[in-house]
Amino acid sequence: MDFPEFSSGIEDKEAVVQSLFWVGGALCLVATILPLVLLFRPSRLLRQAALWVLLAGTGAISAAAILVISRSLDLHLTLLSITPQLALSFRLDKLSCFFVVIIGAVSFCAVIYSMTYIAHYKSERSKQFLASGLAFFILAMLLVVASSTTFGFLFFWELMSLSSFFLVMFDLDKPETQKAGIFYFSMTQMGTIFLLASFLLLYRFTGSFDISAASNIPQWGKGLVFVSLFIGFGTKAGIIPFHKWLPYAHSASPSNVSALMSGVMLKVPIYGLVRFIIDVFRPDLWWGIVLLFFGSITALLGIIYAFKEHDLKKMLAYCSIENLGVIVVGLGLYVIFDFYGLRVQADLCIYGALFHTLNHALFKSSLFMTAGSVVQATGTRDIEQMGGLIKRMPGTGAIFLVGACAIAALPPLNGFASEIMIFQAYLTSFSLGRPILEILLMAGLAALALTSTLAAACFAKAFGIIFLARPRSGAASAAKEAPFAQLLAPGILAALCVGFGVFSYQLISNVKSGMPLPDMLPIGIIVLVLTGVTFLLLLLTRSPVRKTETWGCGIPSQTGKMEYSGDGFSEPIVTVFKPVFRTRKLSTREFYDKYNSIPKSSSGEIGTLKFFEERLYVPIARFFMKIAGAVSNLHNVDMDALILYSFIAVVLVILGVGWWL
Amino acid sequence: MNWNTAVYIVMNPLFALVLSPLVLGLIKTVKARIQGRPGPPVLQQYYQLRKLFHKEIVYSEDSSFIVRLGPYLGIAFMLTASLFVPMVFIPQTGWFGNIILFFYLMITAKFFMVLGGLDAGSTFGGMGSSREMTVSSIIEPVTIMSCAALAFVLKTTSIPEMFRTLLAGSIFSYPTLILVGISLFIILIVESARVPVDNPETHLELTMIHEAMILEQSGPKLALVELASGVRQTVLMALLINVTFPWGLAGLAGCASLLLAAVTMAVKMLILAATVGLFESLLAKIRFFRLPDFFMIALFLSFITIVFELLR
Amino acid sequence: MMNTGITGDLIEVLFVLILGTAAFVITQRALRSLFTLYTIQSVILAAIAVVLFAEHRTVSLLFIALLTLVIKGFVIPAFLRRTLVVLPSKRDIEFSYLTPASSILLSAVLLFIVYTSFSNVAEVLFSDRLFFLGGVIGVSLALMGMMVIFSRKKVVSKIVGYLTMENGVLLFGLFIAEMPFIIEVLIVIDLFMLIVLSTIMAFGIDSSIEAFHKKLTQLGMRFED
Amino acid sequence: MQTVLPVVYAALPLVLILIFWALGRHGLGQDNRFLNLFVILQTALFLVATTWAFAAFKLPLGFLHGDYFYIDSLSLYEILVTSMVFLLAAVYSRGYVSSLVEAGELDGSILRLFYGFFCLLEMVTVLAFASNNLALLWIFAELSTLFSSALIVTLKARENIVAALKYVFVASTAMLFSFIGIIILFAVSKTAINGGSLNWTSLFDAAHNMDPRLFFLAFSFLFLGFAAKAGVAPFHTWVPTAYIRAPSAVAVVSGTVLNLGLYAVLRLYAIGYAAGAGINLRLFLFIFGLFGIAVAGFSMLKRTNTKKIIAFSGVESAGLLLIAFGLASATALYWALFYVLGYSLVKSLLFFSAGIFHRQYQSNKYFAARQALKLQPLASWGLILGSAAAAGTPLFPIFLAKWNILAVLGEVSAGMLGATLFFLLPAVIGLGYYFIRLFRQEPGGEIKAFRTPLSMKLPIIVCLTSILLLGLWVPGGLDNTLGRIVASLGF
Repeated sequence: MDFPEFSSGIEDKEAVVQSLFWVGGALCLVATILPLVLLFRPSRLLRQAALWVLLAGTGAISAAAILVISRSLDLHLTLLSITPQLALSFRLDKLSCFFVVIIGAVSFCAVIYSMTYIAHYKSERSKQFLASGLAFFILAMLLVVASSTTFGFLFFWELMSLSSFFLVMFDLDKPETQKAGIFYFSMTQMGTIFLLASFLLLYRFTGSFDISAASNIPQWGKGLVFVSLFIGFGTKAGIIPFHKWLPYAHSASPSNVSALMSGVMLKVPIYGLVRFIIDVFRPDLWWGIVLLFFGSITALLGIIYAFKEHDLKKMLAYCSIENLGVIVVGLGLYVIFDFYGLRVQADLCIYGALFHTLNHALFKSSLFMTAGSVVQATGTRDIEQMGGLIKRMPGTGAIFLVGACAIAALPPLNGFASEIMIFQAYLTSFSLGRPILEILLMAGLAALALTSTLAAACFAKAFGIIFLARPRSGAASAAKEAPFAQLLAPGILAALCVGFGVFSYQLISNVKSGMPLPDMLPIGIIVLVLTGVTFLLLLLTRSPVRKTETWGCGIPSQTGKMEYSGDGFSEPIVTVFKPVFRTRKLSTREFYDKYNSIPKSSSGEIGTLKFFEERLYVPIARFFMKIAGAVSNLHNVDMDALILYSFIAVVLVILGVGWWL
Repeated sequence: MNWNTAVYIVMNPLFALVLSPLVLGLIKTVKARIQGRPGPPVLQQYYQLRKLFHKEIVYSEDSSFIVRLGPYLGIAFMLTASLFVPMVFIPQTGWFGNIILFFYLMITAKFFMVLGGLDAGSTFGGMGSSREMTVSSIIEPVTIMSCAALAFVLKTTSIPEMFRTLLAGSIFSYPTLILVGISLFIILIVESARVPVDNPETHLELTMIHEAMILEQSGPKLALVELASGVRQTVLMALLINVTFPWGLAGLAGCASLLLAAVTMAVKMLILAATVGLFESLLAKIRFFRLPDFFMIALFLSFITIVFELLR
Repeated sequence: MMNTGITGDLIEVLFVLILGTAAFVITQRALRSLFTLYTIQSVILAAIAVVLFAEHRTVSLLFIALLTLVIKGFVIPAFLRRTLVVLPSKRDIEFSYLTPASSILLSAVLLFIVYTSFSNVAEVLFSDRLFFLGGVIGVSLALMGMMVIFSRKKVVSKIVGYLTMENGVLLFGLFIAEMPFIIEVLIVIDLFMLIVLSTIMAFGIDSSIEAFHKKLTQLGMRFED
Repeated sequence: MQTVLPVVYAALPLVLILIFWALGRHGLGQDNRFLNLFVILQTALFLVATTWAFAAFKLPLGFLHGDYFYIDSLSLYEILVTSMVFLLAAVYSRGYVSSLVEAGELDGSILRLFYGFFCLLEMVTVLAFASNNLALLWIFAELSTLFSSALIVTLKARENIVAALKYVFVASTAMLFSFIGIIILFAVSKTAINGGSLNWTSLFDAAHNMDPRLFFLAFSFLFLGFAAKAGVAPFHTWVPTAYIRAPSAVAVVSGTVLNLGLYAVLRLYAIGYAAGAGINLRLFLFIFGLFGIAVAGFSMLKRTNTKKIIAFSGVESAGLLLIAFGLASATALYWALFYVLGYSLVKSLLFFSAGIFHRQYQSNKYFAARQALKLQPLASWGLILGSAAAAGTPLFPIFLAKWNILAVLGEVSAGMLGATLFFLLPAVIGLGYYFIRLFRQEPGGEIKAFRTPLSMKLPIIVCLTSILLLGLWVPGGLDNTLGRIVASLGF
């Protein structure tokens, strides 16, 4: 492929973008098929080749998207027209390309990571499937955000869901996979049904499957479509109360997949929300309030749950829920401010939300990758079994630390750079002039503030318990550093985290100038200089250094068991948030006699009440299963009953028809 | 960057750095006097630091680079944060001063302290870190709410801008600031680990938060940590002072006015330090899990401020 | 036109008789009498066709009467009786869902339901009141046959229920429109095959597979040939 | 040239029956591979003749003056689907029936009977589609009940007899009401056509002269019977029992019988629409369609038997198709017909795979299927992809059809759309729930793998390939045909 000079006309650039896009897509497809070619004689060579092809593919598509963004292009492409109305068409504009870049870049790193990560699976055939599934999943995600029709959107959306479902189910041997699979499948399908409903409603009102065609819709229809879209996208994005699948699915799947799911797949519904709610429609005020409300709840509860979790990957998953909540808060605020014409604040929010989307993709996938390496090295996901890993896996530890700082919204990293935009918008909302709404906003602000420091606490705990102090188990003390590719991939992402943080002001100004944001670059420089200066000054004191055992109140040799545990660390906050972590006590006693005086046996159980699971999901599922049981029982009968059903139906039809006539 | 800014960048942190041991010393003296003891000399903290800088550094065998790096980062972030609160004069350029960034820089410093506490594997460190993080988490909504209250009252999110606005008006034009002031005072108490939230004097297991966390630090590293806490306290005090009583702050940098402003600030600071000492002596330590109730007062006041401001 | 005159009265009498046989089919427990009742019902049906022929002079009616008489009056009952030889029990005493008395009551209700349902279109669809009555009784008879199917336990009695339904359909056909004769023939052939098959299968239910095959041999019916 | 069709469709099976009869009980008469060859020959000839008819003849074709047999695009399309499925099932039987005989589940002496009924079933189904006369269609539909229940009884188990009896009784009692409907329709046609007629062509031409109210009455009776054939709830009750008892090859071909019922409903609906009874009929179909989807969906949540869940999925699609017919829109009908093709392939795929599972584990229960992915990878992926396709996942044809049908439904009534989607959800989740449990069984000990013969794999591969193709590409010929059918039905 020859690259024409970029200085030439816009058509040439479009041609370049187009060919890059197609080539990238084709490469991804090739990477899907390649590992499966010799399924019955799995070959490592083919698999590696497929991963390299995939790397090239994601690279090409990302390049195309970057070109679109930098040159402000707006392309319409069509892949395939199944029928004239049902076309798989794509639109590459700035918004979709922004998400394409996120997906492409993170996938790029995830593929690098997979090069060595996949190798640790035992079965050759499953390795091939993993490589192939990964490629397909990435391709599907890329095409969802590029789609320009609701048909194409749902088409690839479903493919994305399905391929990720297979990837979640990948470790079939593990018992928890079943639960994860069932949760994931059911919730995803529910989400899809809602999306389908909203797309078809849109079609009803506009007569077109084009995404951008939804202009003149009656008010009630608009509201209905919004609610439906919100539930559909919210389910995929893990908005509480539709979030329960997320921790299960993320922890059950292979780590390269969870990095992609958490880092990237969760961004696809965000794209949907932004595209439909903000680009396509003119939103109403209450949309913003709904988004704000659910976003705040999601952010807060997400991080509170994350804090208690000691399954590493589940913790990261809950943390994703939190971050998605923050993004949704940004979108909600945008809607509110936009409604009242506060341009600056609205821009802050929308760009903040989008920037946070990017940032979360970067640090969360980096974290998941390093977590994957840790899990691979220690063979457990329980952080209480870890500890002291930073001395055994220094690279992984350092990268995790950067990711942790970023996700904890510490300046000058990127997590803070985007969260401050939302804070800034909150704080400057004084010109809104709607007291009641303003009070609502302040409640949201308090929740957001709490969320962001809890995130810091959460990751202080995570990093501290996983990497610091002594190993708490034999597996942890035997851990080995991950291979180079597994450091390179998260390393790139971590570097981007730092870069996007420090240069955030410059970056944002490039997109939209005049944002009231602090410049992080001098802060970074000053911190660096001050650290250096202090370091040098301290060198001057030339203090002698001695190494000795940790002081343990006189206990001579401490072991890993005596250390502060993860649960210990989180105990105070858990106590503070007692209402959230309600305990459930079950006790049953049996007696020999009817007066309940001679005990026979008793059992008791104390556990945390999984509120949403036990009070929302299980009752609903049980209700449906009850109906299903009743309906099924109607079928488990002898022939007489079957004829009776027919008889009743016939009589009813005769009655009904007679009445109708 | 003009000379005005350059002077500011050098002077403001330095001012905080130099003044903070004095403030700490004064609080101790006040408390001692109220308890009927003569107490240490007011300058004791300076001696303490000098002593620490000459001692050896002891590391745990289990610790990693975190505990070594933490104090540097802590002091660096703290000093950077101190740039955000003009203590002597208000500089002209505005790339620093964002109130949210200010508080987050302080959290960053704390974050590395907390990691340092966990690094050695000591139970004390873990406990201290855990509690520190808990307290700082639940105070954060209060802090941000106070920021919002300030922003709502003064219509800006930049701290120097706020001060400038305040200097132009009088306290009577912003009566609600008194409420914010109380909030900020509570935040100050919390952030500088004072009674009733924490007890800086003891290393008792039941009360300790901050002191337990830095138990494994020693020698010059401990000095850095102490300095960082001192700076944190000073900066927060400066914020409180300038929000409620900004007069004396120099608008422009001139040698004479600078000197005057510095002295004024120091005096105000010492008065506040005495108040803090008094306050500490009057209250008993609150049970750890009662702390949220205490913070609620601050949150409520900030909230009331905002509501007032909205209805005005 | 038929309301006056002897044919009209005759047909009304036959209607009553048909309903009577249906009621007995619902309640009768002895299988042999059940078959006899069916035979009587079929003969009455043939008689109705003949009476109608007397009035209309349509030759196909006569053929229908003949066909009904031969197939339903002789061949099928004979076949059924032959199967009775190998059945262990000659009575069907169990009822499910409905007791005989409530079945009769329900039949009355059904008659009413069908009557009201069809009354809206009666003028258009039926040439006069008597024909309308015939149609209604036909549909009701079909429904009553269905009641027999679901309320009787033995497959053999279910088959009689099915046959009753079929009679109802035929009755309905007689009174609403003259069908092409060939179709009637096809239907009867189909009916016959269906009955044979389900009777064969009916034996399987009450016995083991080996006994089933043995019984089939007794009956002179083997799958193989 | 046209006479080749009746020769193939009617004469060929009869000749085969004679051959089978002549072979006798011994030797070749008990040789599955030998007998199977004839059946494959017949089914292949059916398919060739049908395809050829599509390519070479100008439709519609009339036989015996067009009064009794008449083939237009719709009939030929349905015949094509039918003969395709039969060919696949015939090939599949080659290995499958051998395995049944080896296992002793099927008596060698019954083989001739089995294949004889197989050929006859194809004959009557195809002839039913080719009938121009409603009464004739009715007869053939009855005969198809007869032959397919006979096929079910060939397996040596008492439950099979019970299942077959359920089938016969539920279907034929309902069909008797259909006959009442035929009689009423004949009476109604007399008002529009001199002397009355039951021919599709005449009825369709004279539809606008009929009284819509009376037609509605006739339709509602006619519907009862054909609904039973199509597996529409509450007359679907025979479907699950019959399907789990039937050998997989038989279950596959029974699927065409469901198409037969839907075909009749569609024809009648088209006439009713032309007669102006559209609104009433629509309500009628919507009620039954929605009820069917609901019943099937909820039933699918609680299944433990692979074949049963496939059967209920068939009931669900029958419900959806009724709704699609009721929409009376060209788009919906186009995609409904496309759905029929796609779903026939999907269901065949599922049954073929389930059949292999049954041979492997001697059970259709999900908890029996241990180490499925390792032992039977092709059948496992057949089930996985087949169930994904049945659930309406993209890349497979049902997604396209569902999307379009529901889009039209949304235009007609948002409430109806919501209700349909609500009831579709348990069906999809039921499928997922079932197969997740099936494939996540504890591995257990060593299990001896069933060596799947090529003849059982081939149909699966063909089905998979064709549904993947149809999911992305509507071939020009198919598009043309569907368009023509829709136009010919007057929508």
